[in-house]
Amino acid sequence: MSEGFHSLQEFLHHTKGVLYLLSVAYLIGFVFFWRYLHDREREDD
Amino acid sequence: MQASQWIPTALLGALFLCCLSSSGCTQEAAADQTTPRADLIAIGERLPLEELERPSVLFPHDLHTEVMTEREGDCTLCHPANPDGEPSPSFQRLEEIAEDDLIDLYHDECIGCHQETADAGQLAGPVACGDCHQREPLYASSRLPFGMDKSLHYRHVKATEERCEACHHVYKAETDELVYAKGEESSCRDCHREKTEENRQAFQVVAHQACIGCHREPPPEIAVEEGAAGPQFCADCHDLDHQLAIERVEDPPRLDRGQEDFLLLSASEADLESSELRTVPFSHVDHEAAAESCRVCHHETLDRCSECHTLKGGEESEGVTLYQAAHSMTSDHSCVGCHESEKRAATCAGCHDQMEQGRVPEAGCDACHAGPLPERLQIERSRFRSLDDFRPGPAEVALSFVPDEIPETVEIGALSDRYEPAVMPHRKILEKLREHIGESTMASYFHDHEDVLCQGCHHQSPRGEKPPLCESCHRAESADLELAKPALQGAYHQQCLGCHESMGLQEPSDCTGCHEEKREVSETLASSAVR
Amino acid sequence: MSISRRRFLKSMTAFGVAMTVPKAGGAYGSFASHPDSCGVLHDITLCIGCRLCEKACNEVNDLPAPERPFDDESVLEKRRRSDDKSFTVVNRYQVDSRPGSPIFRKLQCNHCREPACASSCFVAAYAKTPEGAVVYDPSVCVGCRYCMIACPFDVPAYEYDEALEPKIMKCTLCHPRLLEGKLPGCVEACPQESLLFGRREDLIAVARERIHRHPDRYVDHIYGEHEVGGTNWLYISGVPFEEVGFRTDLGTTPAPKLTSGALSVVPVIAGVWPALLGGIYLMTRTKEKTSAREKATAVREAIDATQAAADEARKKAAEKAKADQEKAVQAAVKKALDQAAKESAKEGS
Amino acid sequence: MSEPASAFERPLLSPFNVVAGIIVLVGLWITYLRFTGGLGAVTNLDQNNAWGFWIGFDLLCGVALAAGGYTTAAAVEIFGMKKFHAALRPALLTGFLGYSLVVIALTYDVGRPWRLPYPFVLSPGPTSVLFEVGACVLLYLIVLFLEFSPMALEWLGERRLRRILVRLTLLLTIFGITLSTLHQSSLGALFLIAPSKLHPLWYSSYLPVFFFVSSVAAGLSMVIFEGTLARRSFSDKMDDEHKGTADAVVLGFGKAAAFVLAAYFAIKVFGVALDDNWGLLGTGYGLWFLVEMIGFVLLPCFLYLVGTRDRNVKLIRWTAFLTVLGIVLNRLNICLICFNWQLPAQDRYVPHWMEIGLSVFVVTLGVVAYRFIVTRMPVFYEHPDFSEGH
Repeated sequence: MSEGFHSLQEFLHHTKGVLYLLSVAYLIGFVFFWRYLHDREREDD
Repeated sequence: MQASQWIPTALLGALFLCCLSSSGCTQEAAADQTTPRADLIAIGERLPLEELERPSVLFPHDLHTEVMTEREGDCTLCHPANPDGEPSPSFQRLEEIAEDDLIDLYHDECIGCHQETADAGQLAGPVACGDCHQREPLYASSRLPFGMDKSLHYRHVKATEERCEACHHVYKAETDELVYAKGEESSCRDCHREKTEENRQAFQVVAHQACIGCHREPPPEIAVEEGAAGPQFCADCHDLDHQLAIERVEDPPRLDRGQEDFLLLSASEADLESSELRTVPFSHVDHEAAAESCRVCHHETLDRCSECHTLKGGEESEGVTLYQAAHSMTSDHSCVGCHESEKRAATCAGCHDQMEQGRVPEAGCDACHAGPLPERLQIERSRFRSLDDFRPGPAEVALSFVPDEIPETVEIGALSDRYEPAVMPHRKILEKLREHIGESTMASYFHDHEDVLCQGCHHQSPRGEKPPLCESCHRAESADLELAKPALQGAYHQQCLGCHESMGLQEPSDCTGCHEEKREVSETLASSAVR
Repeated sequence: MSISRRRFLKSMTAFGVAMTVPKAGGAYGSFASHPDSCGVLHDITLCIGCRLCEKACNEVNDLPAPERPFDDESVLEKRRRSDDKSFTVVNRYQVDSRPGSPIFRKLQCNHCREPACASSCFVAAYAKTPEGAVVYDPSVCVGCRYCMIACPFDVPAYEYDEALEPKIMKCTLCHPRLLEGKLPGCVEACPQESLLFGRREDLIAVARERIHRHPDRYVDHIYGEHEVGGTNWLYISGVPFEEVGFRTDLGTTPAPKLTSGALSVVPVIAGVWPALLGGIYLMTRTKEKTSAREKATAVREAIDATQAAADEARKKAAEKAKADQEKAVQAAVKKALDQAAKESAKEGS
Repeated sequence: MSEPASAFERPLLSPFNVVAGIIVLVGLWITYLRFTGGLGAVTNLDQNNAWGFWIGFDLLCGVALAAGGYTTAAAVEIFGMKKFHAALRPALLTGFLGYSLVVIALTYDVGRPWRLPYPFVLSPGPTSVLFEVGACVLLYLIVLFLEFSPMALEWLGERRLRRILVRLTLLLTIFGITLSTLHQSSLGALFLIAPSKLHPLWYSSYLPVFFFVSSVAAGLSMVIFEGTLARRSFSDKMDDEHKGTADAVVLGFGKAAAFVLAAYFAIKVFGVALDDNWGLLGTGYGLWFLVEMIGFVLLPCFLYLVGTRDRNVKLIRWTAFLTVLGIVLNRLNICLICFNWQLPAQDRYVPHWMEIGLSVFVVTLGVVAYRFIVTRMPVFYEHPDFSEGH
């Protein structure tokens, strides 16, 4: 692991993978965020 | 399936065709069909016009000269005579005139004459703008530069019965006249440069005036038959085929201008004190024999190199130092540059192509700088009577073997698996090399030691020693990248085939040209190969 | 670029996600490749077109026998490319500058330092090994053939005749043989040593040396040193490369860089779009709600106003009615009284 | 529940059924050949031309033309244009069917279709644009399925599940638009890796943007186009709301499409300027580029404008068809016609008839499924039991 990357391709393989995971995590988080917001909105109604 | 698949794909096919055909059209249009001519003069090209409305005119000069001759006219129809009665080098004018007037002059005179000719019912040149100013010209220039080589010079010497003054002259300022000075003959370009300077006209102008003028009307003292003087048409000198057809005199007598036969090349007198390197014994006479003209080495003047090329360069040599003038790899005038290109001849290339280009020879600087040290120059100069007086390089190394031991043939079979061993005619190769060297004074001078010859193939092996086997350096298994050393098989093939190709030999045309195929060739090359 | 990346990596470390940090100084796109990465130098001036490399390749890779034998020179009449049955081919070129002397050139996978096939593969079937080979793993390949689209050298070939288990076929630089310490098959077979195997850096040095020693023999360019980010197969030639079938318009941009920019927008869109769309939705809804409320108020006010007007009118009408009534009553009373008075007067008379 | 009855009343041997039946039979035969003889048996693909009609038309055009789902959903759910509400369900249905067909076509094109989940479960290759496309198409297909489900559930009378899904509508719409933005643009980005193969007039670093913007135009035009077709065949299925707002939908979407096409034309011109490709416009391919740009972008843009100004519904409907053709042309140009343009003519790709045959088969499957659904489920009308929805 500590060897580092030997090519741009390896570097991108790593970072893009992490980014996809973060994106999916964010989208799932967004659902809860939205529901949280929406519930309060509903109480307003 | 083959036929039916076209029907449903008609739509896409049509789209493709649309693309391809339209892109194809543009390519076809690019192909040009022009006739090469050596006599084309681009009228308007040299005009300093800001915006040329139309392309310059490619004027076929010989065509017009022919027509003039047919009509029994002479040059003055186009080139008016000056007060001396000589035709002007310019078209229809004696002096340079303003740009706008020049344009009018050309248009009036050209179109006027073409029109007149046409009115007289004869075949005439064009009068419409685009027919002269062609966007896609009918002709392409194949003009080659032309100069006088020693063969042609000798023919002129002979024809004029050694009347050098017929062509050569110097300018005498006191009396403002051109006089002939014996022993001071130089190249025309010495005074007549590329462009007209002060009272000296450009080389191009005087060369045509003097040459053609003399060819047309040789002076009475020169006895030439009518029309037997030199050519007058452009193509006669500037077309490749005509140039090749010019009669040549092999080994003409030397041009005598009082030059020395053998020289010790050194820095100029002024630089001599700061020069420490040995002088270069130089056979001027042998170089004269090898060179086509003086200008192969000399530029315009016929001075010594060190006159202009000082150790530090200097203004007159445009900063080119004496060292560069002698050693430049890219110049045709320099010693090394010329010798390098000589090595590319098929007879030399077999060995020399394998060697690094422009490498410092094994003998080092001494290979050429074999003369006395500068301080002894004055004393030794008179001693130099033949090339043998100063030999290049280190002394000959005694052979550690009897020359008779040099094998007649060598069998190369260290790697033989698929093929029988190759039998190399070793002595025949050596004899051939020796023969080639003997044919050339230069090669003989630089290869005067027997031991040098072997090194053409047995590179890196010590001189004089019986060479070691190839496989003692070239390993069979793999190449040595660090020393840029091929493996054994590669070394053999690169050396043998490389030399054969460089020397332009057609054989061998395939593998069996060198080694017979083995009877029971193993089926798998891979399994039987190295490792 | 490099600053943003450093900052980005820093933030990644803060998240505890990044476990590998590239060596310092590695600017975006210039990573130090494996120190012992190997390759092959193809000296085109030495190739004699014997096709022994093709034969050796065919044998070591167990490829099907060719239609015409390897010593059949008529094969060279056609311009060929590598395909699913041959990993390498030698082509013959007639060059204008050297009439009569054909030039031969071997084609195979160039083993890019930044392989386009690897960058384009969505199952990461391709890998650049430390030895320098670009290898392909058929066990994950889906068969989408995007690698064939991506490869600038048209190397990957597909088994179009395989119904259910088609693979990509391409030169492996004999990676299995390299691991055994053997040379690639073609290199081993080359009698001219036109193919030279070694560490890529050494090969570049050798190529430079050859060009330097023989400036007249070689074009001053090592093809593959920088093309598409550098390849592990390198070429030196005596004639301009485009005359012997090389693409010289490929540039030096490594393939992964061509798409990394567009791909880096993906997380941004995934991050911003939901928030943006959600925001727009909320704004539209607020607007709707407000307008609905305003509408309701207006309606109520209108109703109120109408009500008020109606009440007023009713009131007035009522008052009027009342007045009228009173008047009528009075009139009736009066009338009644008058009548009563009349009648009483009549009765009284 | 009285409407579906009419479907059953139709005769089995109607012209539509006969033609569809033949196509399906041919399609099944090609399927058999493909999965027994490999791609080589049914396509003209070769080592130089790895992608053919199935990618160029089925995938690229299929995805672009199924963009109606997310554009309409964005208009109705996000931008609150309730007057287009009646167009939403048909658009979502065609979107869902479109993406399903894309996936079906892909199973023919890729070598080992059962491995299609590999990128997401076994061996992800996140540096690939195709990974991004695959992930988004997969997720979007799920989203579309969920968005479509209420129609099926209303038909089946499943109240509880429908209620949950309807409550998710907004979230699904947001995800749908996000995913569509991503993969519509990424389909263009697929070609970024091949600058040496795609003609410079079509290759641009703007490719992802071109694909996204043109997909919006495609989506809007497809809604109009499909609406036109549906009105002919299924007007008996349409309720008053649908019929009443049909012209408003055409006019509104036509206006939007005019805007989008104008923007698309502008950025395409910017793209030419970006790479200084003006000189190439004079070549054969340049002429072809101009045909695409003027005939299929600028002309429809202008016609949409005229149609909207004059409230000429018929003109807009025709223009929608022209725009759809233009998008198809653009996708085929990029994937097939102007790809590998430097190859000599004899090495260029021309599709095999079976490739086109299979595409026709796949489209036919879509049409049959569409008929099946709209004749049974509440697509063009509000289900009487669930009308409180909005």
